[in-house]
Amino acid sequence: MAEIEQFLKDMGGKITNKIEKKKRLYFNVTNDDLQDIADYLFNKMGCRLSTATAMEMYHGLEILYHFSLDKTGQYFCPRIVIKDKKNPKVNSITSIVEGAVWIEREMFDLWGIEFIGHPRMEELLTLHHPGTVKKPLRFREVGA
Amino acid sequence: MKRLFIDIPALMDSKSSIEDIQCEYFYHRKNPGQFSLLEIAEFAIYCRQCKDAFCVTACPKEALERQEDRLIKRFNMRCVGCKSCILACPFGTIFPEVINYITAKCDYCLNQLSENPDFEPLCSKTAPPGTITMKEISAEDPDNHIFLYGDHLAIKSHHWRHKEDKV
Amino acid sequence: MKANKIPIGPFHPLLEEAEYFELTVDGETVVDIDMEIGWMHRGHEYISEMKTFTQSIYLVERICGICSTSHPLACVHAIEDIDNIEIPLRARYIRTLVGELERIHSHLLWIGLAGHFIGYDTLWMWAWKYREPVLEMFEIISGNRNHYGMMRVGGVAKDVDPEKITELYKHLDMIDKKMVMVAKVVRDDPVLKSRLKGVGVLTHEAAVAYCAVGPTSRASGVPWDVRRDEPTDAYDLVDFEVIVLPNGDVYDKAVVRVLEIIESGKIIRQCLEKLKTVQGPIINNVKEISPGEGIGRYEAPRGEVFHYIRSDGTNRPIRHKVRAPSYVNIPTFTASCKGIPIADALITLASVDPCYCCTERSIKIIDQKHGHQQIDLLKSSREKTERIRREIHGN
Amino acid sequence: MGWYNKRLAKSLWVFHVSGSPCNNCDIEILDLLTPRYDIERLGIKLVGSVRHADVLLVTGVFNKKIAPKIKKIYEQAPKPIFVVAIGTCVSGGCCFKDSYNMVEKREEFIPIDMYVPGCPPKPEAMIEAVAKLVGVLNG
Amino acid sequence: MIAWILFHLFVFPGMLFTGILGLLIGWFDRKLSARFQFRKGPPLFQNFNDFFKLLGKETIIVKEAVKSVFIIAPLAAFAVLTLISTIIGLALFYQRGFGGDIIVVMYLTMTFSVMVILGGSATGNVFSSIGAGREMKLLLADELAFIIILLVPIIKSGYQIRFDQIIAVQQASGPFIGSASGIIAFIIGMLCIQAKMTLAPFHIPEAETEIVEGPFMEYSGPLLAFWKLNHYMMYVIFPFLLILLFWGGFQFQGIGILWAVLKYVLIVTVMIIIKNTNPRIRIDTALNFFWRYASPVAFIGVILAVLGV
Ligand code: SF4
Ligand code: SF4
Ligand code: SF4
Ligand code: SF4
Ligand code: SF4
Ligand code: SF4
Ligand code: SF4
Ligand code: SF4
Repeated sequence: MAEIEQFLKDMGGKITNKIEKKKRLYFNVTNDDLQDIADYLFNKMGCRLSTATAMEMYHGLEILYHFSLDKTGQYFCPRIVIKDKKNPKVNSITSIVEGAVWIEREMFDLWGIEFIGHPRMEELLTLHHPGTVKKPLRFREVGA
Repeated sequence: MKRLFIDIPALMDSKSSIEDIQCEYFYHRKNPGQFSLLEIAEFAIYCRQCKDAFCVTACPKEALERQEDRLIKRFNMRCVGCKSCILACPFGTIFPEVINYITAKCDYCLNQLSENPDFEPLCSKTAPPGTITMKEISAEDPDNHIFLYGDHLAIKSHHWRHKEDKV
Repeated sequence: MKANKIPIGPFHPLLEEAEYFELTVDGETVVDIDMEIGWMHRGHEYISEMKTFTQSIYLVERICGICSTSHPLACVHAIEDIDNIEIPLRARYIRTLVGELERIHSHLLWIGLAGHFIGYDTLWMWAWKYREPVLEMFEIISGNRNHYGMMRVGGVAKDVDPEKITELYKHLDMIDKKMVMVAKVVRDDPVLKSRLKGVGVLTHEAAVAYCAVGPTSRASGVPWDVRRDEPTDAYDLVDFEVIVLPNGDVYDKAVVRVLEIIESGKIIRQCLEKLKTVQGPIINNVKEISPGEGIGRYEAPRGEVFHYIRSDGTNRPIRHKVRAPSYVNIPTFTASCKGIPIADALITLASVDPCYCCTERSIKIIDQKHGHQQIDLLKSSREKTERIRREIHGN
Repeated sequence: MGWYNKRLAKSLWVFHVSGSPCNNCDIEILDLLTPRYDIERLGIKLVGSVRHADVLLVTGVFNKKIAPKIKKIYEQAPKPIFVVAIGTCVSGGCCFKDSYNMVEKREEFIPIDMYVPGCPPKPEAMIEAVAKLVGVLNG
Repeated sequence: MIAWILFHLFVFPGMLFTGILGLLIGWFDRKLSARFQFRKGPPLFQNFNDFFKLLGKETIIVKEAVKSVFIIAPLAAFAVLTLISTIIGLALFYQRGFGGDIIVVMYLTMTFSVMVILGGSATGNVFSSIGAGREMKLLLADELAFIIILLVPIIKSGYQIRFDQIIAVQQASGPFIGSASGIIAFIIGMLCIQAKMTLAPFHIPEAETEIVEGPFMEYSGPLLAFWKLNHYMMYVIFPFLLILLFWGGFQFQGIGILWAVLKYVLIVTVMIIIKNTNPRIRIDTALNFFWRYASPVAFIGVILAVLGV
């Protein structure tokens, strides 16, 4: 796969824990490199941001971005690990990908992850919620 | 080597419910990983390894299969939790509460251990003291009824083969 | 002001999902739009993580009644992606068959509603009338009109018998003819054309920036279709064309949809033809899902449905992420609605097919100059059609 | 009230309330109005204002955001009013009952007189429900 | 005497007769409309059931509403319609009238529209207010044309402003509809009626799917029942008025009865057909239509009438 090789050549220094599967590439990046990677994937390679998945793992919160290279059906999935579960903060990629606005707002709503540099960091699903909800919706403290 | 040690008789005797034991992985909280450990223990230690296994024949979904190491294994994508196998087993070795429809797996908290060798898993913290612990066990100790299963699990129980002097 | 509180949003005569749009207008022009969602949030992802994989498939089916086979399909694709599970050939054809039938039913539903929104009720009645045989075909295949429950990890749940196939052919022949008619109406009707052409343009750049999917982006010249780009099921075994149009206006979106209906008809024919000859099992019995992560997607009528599933080796996912197409398509309103007249706002909102009923028909409008007021979007939309109709037909 | 109930039975005006459904029940309700099932034969009419309604057709598992709105809708309806729950969602929560965003007792927000189970119920089932309601009203 | 007046007012041809006939003809309307949409339509006594059911329902008076107006409007409208129907009915069935009754009827119809406007705006609901506003504009639109065409039978009957005289003249020398001016006035009259009854294409104030039944949105129970009844009573009043003014009234001997029924049903059918084959138009189109075209044409009718054609 020429795209993957090219990508690894250009960005190889910034990624760790690479897992390669058929048409899927998962790898870890750091918060500081995230925007570079997103910029490369979105603007240089012409990927589309399918969505981003936040999940709670034993070691903290994880955000997995799914960039789809539609020409070949290849997926690039940069993963960010946030150790600080109490007060998670990540750089926003909305300045690079316009379509990430809702995706990041939803993560804020469900997991309480704050995106630095997001133009409108407020709830998406529970905005103007009439009742009282325990926010963030999905986050459970481990060991509770 | 550090292994997860389960003292099954003590666990069964303790008054607290087995359901109260929690697992480090929150997403499977309602059905923590110990069940999968107990299931392994059942099939590895109590099971008589019948030649023509009743449980395997009874299973309507072909979920039970004998592995190459002769142990029975349950494939949980097939099992529908009907518990026919429990009824079928003439030795009563399969406990109903252990064969779950929705299963969870214990990974012996290897991830956490790799980061912190002194890590104490949540199951060990929430279980009755001494029944589940993460401790150094180097070899099997049949006289004290401690048997190993795989690399990371140690079980304290009465092994039927040991009782009948077959090991 | 009390106007904000009118339950026109969530509860409207012709069945609505609750969704709330807020347009800011300057005179007659829309300058900004804001959307509020969350009335339908049921926590699917969370529930799915407490269910087994097999149960999850039926759960995601109930995300929505209109894409009710796209979500299960994407979900099983994701599970199969973890272990690269092979699917029997016959099952692949059946999956494609059901998926394409759903596309026809969903697009027809949309065409009908779009017609209704611009005051073209004949089109509405027509489209909905021809939707009924499609539902009947579903009933023949799966036994249910709406939630089919056909998908399983590794295959499908029910087979399509030979006698069913003959009956399906009968229905298909009938639909096919009507579809050509509907397509002709949508493409050639002068009123419809001048009503929709140049309205609510979503430029190519905006479609890319907002990561729009499906007909919404294909009408803007973004040539992506999951069916072709990552062929799963039988899509690499059948011939079909991906419809791409350049302009990005509502008219193109409508045309993309009608042409897709005709393509779907072709695919269904090919599948039925193959089902007559291809024999074999319909499900590959899966024992276990190993730990790992998988991504599954499917080109739903509205665009790419995306499912991400992470497994830890048990029989249930530890993370299940769902992204419906409308979720990325709805934010494109910000781009396509700015600067258009109010009369066009409704049809522009409807043009991405935000799940049939997501779009509100009356919307709170904040006029920057004149303060709050309520304007009837459906009405102004219909009036414009009327005006054009008069211009064309001469009074 | 027998005479009055008979009148009521012949003239049920329905209003559709959707509380986080999956749309399918709603589509099937609309199907009732189309030529194929045509429930106007039975005097049933879909009205646009809750003030005119005799029957509220409720669908969906109410999520926490929409439930208060549904309560308000019910309060706005003139009594006597019947509430018919369409779909398994309202009666049992369907597969959503474990969610964190669901209200636990839907009956707290809207008293339900009749349940039509099914996911979604067939239009025929809904017609039967109406017939039952008519039967009850007729004594 | 008093008893007779009461009888006329409340039983025949006033309240009871008009109400019942209206509800029946309302069923006819719904049935025919259903057939247009390939449906079966409601059963015969549907409207009676609807009416009595609504009577037994709770009346909700909205907090924001002006209470007195909210309640009085439908009842006053009902009273107005009863009065109109009595006057028209007396002229039709008993050949009785009084000086200037035609002007009284004209004013009363206007009063009815005013009641709708008042009722709509009293609810304090945005959609109702929009509906009321539209009703007002519609009144502005159709009223002039309506008044002008009323002049035609007056002129043709030798400047009589009494219904009984108008009928008498027509029975003596043939209905006015036979003349050029009469037919023009009749057609414009049909259109005005369509607008006055807010039927398609002029159902702008009640646009059901748009503004949720317009002025009547917040009404419930008995008050709504009266609005519905009012609506159906108009199905009787206006066709009767047209028959009276242009079509020579009713004769009740022999074949005349059949002919009378036929005339009535014909007019109603035409109304329903117009209603079902036309889309809704915009309020300014309606204004435009009535002021630009209908009124001048009606005026030509008047001139023709003066010329005796
Ligand atoms: S060792 Fe860790 S993974 Fe296993 S049961 Fe205990 S807490 Fe859970
Ligand atoms: S419980 Fe599972 S393994 Fe046991 S018999 Fe039933 S399906 Fe088979
Ligand atoms: S519960 Fe499952 S396994 Fe049991 S009978 Fe039903 S479908 Fe079969
Ligand atoms: S559970 Fe009862 S009914 Fe079912 S197979 Fe066993 S004995 Fe028969
Ligand atoms: S029947 Fe019981 S003892 Fe025999 S193999 Fe099965 S579980 Fe073991
Ligand atoms: S995109 Fe719309 S129609 Fe499709 S599943 Fe989602 S909500 Fe339903
Ligand atoms: S079986 Fe069907 S109706 Fe019942 S909970 Fe599951 S999805 Fe809902
Ligand atoms: S009952 Fe089923 S079809 Fe109806 S809304 Fe609920 S999930 Fe959808």
